[in-house]
Amino acid sequence: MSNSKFTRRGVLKTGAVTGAGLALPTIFTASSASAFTNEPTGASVTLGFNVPQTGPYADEGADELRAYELAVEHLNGGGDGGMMNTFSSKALQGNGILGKKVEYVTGDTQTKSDAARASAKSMIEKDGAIMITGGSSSGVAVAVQGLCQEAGVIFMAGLTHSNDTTGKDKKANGFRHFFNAYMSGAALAPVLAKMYGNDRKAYHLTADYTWGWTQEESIVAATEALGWTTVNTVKTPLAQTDFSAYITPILQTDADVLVLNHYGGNMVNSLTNAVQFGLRDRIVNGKQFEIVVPLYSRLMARGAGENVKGIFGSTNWHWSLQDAGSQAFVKSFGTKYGFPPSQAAHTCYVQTLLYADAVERAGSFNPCAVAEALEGYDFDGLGNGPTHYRAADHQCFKDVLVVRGKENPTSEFDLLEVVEVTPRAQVEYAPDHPMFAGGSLGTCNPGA
Amino acid sequence: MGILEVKGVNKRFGGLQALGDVNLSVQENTVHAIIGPNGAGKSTLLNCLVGKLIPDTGSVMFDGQSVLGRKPHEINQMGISRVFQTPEIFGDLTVLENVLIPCFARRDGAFRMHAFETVANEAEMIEKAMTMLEDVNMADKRHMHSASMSRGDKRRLEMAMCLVQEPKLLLLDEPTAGMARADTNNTIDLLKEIKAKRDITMAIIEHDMHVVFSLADRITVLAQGTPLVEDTPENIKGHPKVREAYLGESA
Amino acid sequence: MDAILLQILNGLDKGSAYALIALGLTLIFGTLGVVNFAHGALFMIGAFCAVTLSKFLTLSFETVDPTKTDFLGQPLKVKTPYVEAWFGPDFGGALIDWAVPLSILFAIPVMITVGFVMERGLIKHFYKRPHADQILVTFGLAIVLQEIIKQVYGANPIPTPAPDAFRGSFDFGVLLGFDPSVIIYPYWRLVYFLFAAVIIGAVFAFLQFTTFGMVVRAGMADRETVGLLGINIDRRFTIMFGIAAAVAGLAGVMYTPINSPNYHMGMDFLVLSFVVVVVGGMGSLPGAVAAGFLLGILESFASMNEIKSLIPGIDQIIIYLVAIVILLTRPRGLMGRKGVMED
Amino acid sequence: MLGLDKKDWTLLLIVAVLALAAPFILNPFPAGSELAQFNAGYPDLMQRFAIFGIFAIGFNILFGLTGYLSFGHAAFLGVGSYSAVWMFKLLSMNVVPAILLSMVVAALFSLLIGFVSLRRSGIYFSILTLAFAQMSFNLAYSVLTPITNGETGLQLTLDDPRILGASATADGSIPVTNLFGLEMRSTFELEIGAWLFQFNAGYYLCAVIMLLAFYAAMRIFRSPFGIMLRAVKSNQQRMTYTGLNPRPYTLAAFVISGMYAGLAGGLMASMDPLAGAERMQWTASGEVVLMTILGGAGTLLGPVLGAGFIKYFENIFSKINDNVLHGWFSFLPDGLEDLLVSIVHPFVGKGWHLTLGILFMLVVIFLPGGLIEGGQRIVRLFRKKKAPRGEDADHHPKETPHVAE
Repeated sequence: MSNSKFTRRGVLKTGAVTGAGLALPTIFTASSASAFTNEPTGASVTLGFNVPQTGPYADEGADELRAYELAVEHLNGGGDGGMMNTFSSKALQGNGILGKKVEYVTGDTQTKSDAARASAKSMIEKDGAIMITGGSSSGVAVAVQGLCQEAGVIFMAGLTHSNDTTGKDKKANGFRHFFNAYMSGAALAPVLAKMYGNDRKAYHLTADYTWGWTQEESIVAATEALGWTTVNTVKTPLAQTDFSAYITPILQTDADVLVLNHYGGNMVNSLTNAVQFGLRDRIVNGKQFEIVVPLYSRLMARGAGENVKGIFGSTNWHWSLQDAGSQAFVKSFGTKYGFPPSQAAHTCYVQTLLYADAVERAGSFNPCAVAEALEGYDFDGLGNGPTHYRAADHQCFKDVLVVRGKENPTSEFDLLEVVEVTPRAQVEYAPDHPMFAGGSLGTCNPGA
Repeated sequence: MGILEVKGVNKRFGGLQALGDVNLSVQENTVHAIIGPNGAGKSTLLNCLVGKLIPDTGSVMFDGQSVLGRKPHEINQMGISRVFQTPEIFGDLTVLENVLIPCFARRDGAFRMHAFETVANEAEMIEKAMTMLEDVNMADKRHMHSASMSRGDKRRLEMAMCLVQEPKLLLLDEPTAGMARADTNNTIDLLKEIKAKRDITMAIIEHDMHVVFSLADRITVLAQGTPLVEDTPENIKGHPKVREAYLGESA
Repeated sequence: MDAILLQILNGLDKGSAYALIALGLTLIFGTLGVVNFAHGALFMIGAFCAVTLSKFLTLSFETVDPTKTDFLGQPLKVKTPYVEAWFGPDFGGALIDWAVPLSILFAIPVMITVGFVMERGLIKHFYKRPHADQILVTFGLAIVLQEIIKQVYGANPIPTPAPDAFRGSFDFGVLLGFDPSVIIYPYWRLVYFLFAAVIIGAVFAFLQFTTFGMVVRAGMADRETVGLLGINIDRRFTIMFGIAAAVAGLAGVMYTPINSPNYHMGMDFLVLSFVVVVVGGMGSLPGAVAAGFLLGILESFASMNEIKSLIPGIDQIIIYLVAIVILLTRPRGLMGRKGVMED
Repeated sequence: MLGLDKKDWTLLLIVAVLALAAPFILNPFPAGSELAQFNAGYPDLMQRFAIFGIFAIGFNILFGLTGYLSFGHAAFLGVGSYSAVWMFKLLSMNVVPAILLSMVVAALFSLLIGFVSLRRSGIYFSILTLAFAQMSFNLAYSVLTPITNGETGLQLTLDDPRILGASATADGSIPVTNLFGLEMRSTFELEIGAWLFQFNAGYYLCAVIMLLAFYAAMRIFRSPFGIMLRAVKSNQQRMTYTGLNPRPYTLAAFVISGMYAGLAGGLMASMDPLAGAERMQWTASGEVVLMTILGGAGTLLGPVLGAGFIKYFENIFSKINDNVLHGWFSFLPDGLEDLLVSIVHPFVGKGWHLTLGILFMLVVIFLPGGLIEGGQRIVRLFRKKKAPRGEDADHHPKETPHVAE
């Protein structure tokens, strides 16, 4: 591999005449001539991939980065083109974006909102990134989204599941392809009712921070609407590693379903502990005790080993989907890296293509033009069936997968099986739904 | 009326009577030695004087005021300075800084936020400290790191730090403990020198008879927590009770 | 009542891990006078000994199964572990199943070696250095160790289950006259507690009843004097470091079935174990063990809904709160000696 | 003049020149060159250098002078940030009241924590401060979410009830932080040939405040108060028997360093109006300890160097990915290129923690006095070369190094 790296600025400045030119005070670093932040003027355009590279989500971040690299390769006409071939829009030519070669810079969010903002800022200020994308938690997504709004660049969220990202913290410059906690609840509840009946008593363990709360709220609302009762909802500290003290009290209740509103390491540990304590062997009220993990991450589920078997949850996407888009993506990702992509990789890849496509359709990198092109956009062929980017809150609406831990996996990647593809109509909600109320998009900010 | 009046002080540690009805009077401008065998209660008595221990009963009056219940730094501010068995100095600081600290302590009291004054501008304090250092022949070592000095120099420095406070009473806690004969003699010379140059009241707690008889004006002999006798060195030397209780047959 | 009983068990279990790590920390601090921020990393390395052994036992060869397909639609390569092929599926399978207990045999020499290398190669040069330097260098070492593990094994947790025989739960309640399945406790957690008790007992017995232990204890009390007696205390201290590393490592090995190990588990435990050591009193072995169990049990109680509803968020802060209260009422922790690490 | 001697003036002047010329100094490589990756002269990182410099200078007043090792100073930075953001939300987007409030709140908070924690010394003190800070972090992350906005961090919204100033600008965005109208994010760009230099208003505010903070620290170091603090570290027993009460001195130092932390927190929020709970975590407290020791505890310049060192690694090394590596080594034959990339790969990008860990160890092992000692050794090496066999400091009795060195 021998590609040299030229930043936008590099191309611009190496050609610049020696001498001093003083620019006007501007917001962030746009040159005086440009209409918006980091307007690409050379032969290339720089995207900023901001993913967790250290900390507990580093593997998920690494998978996101692989997807981004693949997307860049495809955008620049390399590889087999992946989902560009199945994408309903044909604006992308494989010649970069608007004819400019796609370059990228990477940063480490450390899964901390402070560090994530610092690294996003550095990509905008130093490397001239025109768009920031990535992340593996909602706190980071909301923080970086806010930054991009102020800086005047587009933010294409990575993995973020909290209702707030496109709810009370939504921003005009930010877009989310990933599904959210409300959708998880809306998709999961009917399946749960079908499998476990309408007369169930649920006990929630919830990670004690905003994402956990929104998920708990969503699942409680969705299951109660179908006749379930909620016995108790207990918050667990984020730093908790041993959940035994939170699980034993369940034995004293008549709850017959345990809902784990945990993600990542928390989920692995709480699920492992719950199974250890024999919860799944319990019979309560004459019913088999069940455990539910509303948001599944295949990467993390591996850490829980056999304990995931038979456990229901929801996911944004899974590699076993048989539609043409998913197959094309799995094929190019799998061929390049040797294993199937995660849902985080999928959403990041799709977000990159969607951004590039919007730029092509808008004919401009101007964030406001891009935002306009994305708003209300209907597309298909990116793995989730017909999808709609809602203008009112910049949330994608698409089918949601209900999955179950597979009983007889054939390989280390084959952990989940898709039980049901919940149609989009069932997970839609009004933009002013109470769980999403409180914020406003504001207006698009081009920076300059 | 002495400058230090100890009356009826008792101190028990559990079942042990460390001090039993101690009476002591230190007169101004004298050197008063408190001697006694190990375990006689010398250190306990000293600790009661400086505020580290509080007697169970009795009174300790210094310069007309009670020291009981006061913290060590308050007692120092009343005018009692203390020299330790092993020299206690500020090892990380230079010799001059070591002497400046007690100067500031006298001028500014136990605490003052003099964060925006500059040491270099404190001409008066520096002069006072330098005079003191010259007095103990350490002026040329003023910039030395005090931890790296010899033990004799540390002792000298500690004396200087105490003397620069112009204490009304200087307490010396076995200043020659563990020293070789030559060092002991040097210390005696130093103390004599100090005594010759100024009016000073000293109370010395000491084990070594040689030191005591070279310096003291009056001696109190302590045995098993109780004062046996108080007298001049000449009289103490020949006192049969003292010979019996303290000096034993070796004397 | 039954709820409280269960929380006591939870607390003892959590306390076992705290106590084992704190015990090693205190051994190192007490004997060598070194504040070892890399001790959590030793716990983590122990856990990854178990991961390594189970990876080793499941080393596999691939055979193609044409009836199934993999994610790219090609014929599936089925993996069969060598041990199963060599020793037959029964014995081979059992070996794999018992990977975690077997790891103890593997971890002891590994951890002692790691301990020796650490002490001889790095720590011994820091005996005379300030505690701040010791903290910095061992913290740097902890980062390096955990980053190496991360680069080899990735950041995600790796499941290392207990043997099948220990996977169920033990129904205590029936013995005590409760209804069935009200007071149940997982076998492996009971094993962990017993294991911790045995290790703690062994360390104390070793220090109490062997000449070696006596010398070490004397050295903890007064290093210089023991050195003056012509005893080669340095070599004994190296061995103690090895033992402390082994204790931390074994605590890590046995912990793996309770929670899947990941590269940052050492750091997760580090701060808590320091709190435990200090609450116990710097340099006191019984203090470290007592504080470990005490904080474990209090943490479990604080997690109960009844208590959380009284004081919201109490489970988030209980350990620190207890540490503050104990340190303010007992200046040197539960059993600390005067003058240790006070300046 | 201003209470400094000539040597201190020189030092202050050097720091001032370095700080004000940072946009030039930190951008030594032409934009677009392969080495531009190592340029640190962009506003965000320069701000961070200055802000963490302030934080470390303050921490050093406590740790370097009194020897009390606090493991909870990040909590003061955190409350400083929260108070500043609340000020932006409720009062005005001007940074002055925000910074003032953050210092006041941090002072009160540190007074409280310091009063309790300073009842113990040594490691018991360290654990008490750690406990307070971890409690603050855990609560800020969870139950205090109404005040702190938990996981996401406290940020500005379009409907903040700002008393002085509008909730939103005319074009519907959130107003930006400013100093009497000068927007903190406004940047002048200067192109000279292939180089691009950025002069950011926020950075210059940070730099000026850092210089003031540095000057204040210098005054404290040189004051009788500073000597008292060093006396606390050296011998508390002697101090009490010299008539001094160490407790108020240490508490004052604790509160001063807490205010420095609050100032840093307030500045951080002024540059980027978001306050994340992670700022209060023990790792953040540990970071400032590392900065101070790495640079050289007890020295004036050391903590600033240490802060720069760590922030540089965090922000520059973490961004070097394989793509960049291939760019660097692209002049080599493919096989060699791949080999070199695979050798360097573990130490950069996601491996930056590893590099940092190794560097910590190297510095502590070989430079016990921190980076400052490294600098002194180099200077000594040159001096020796210049004056062989000449009068050398080593022949004199050992003198205490001047604290400024």
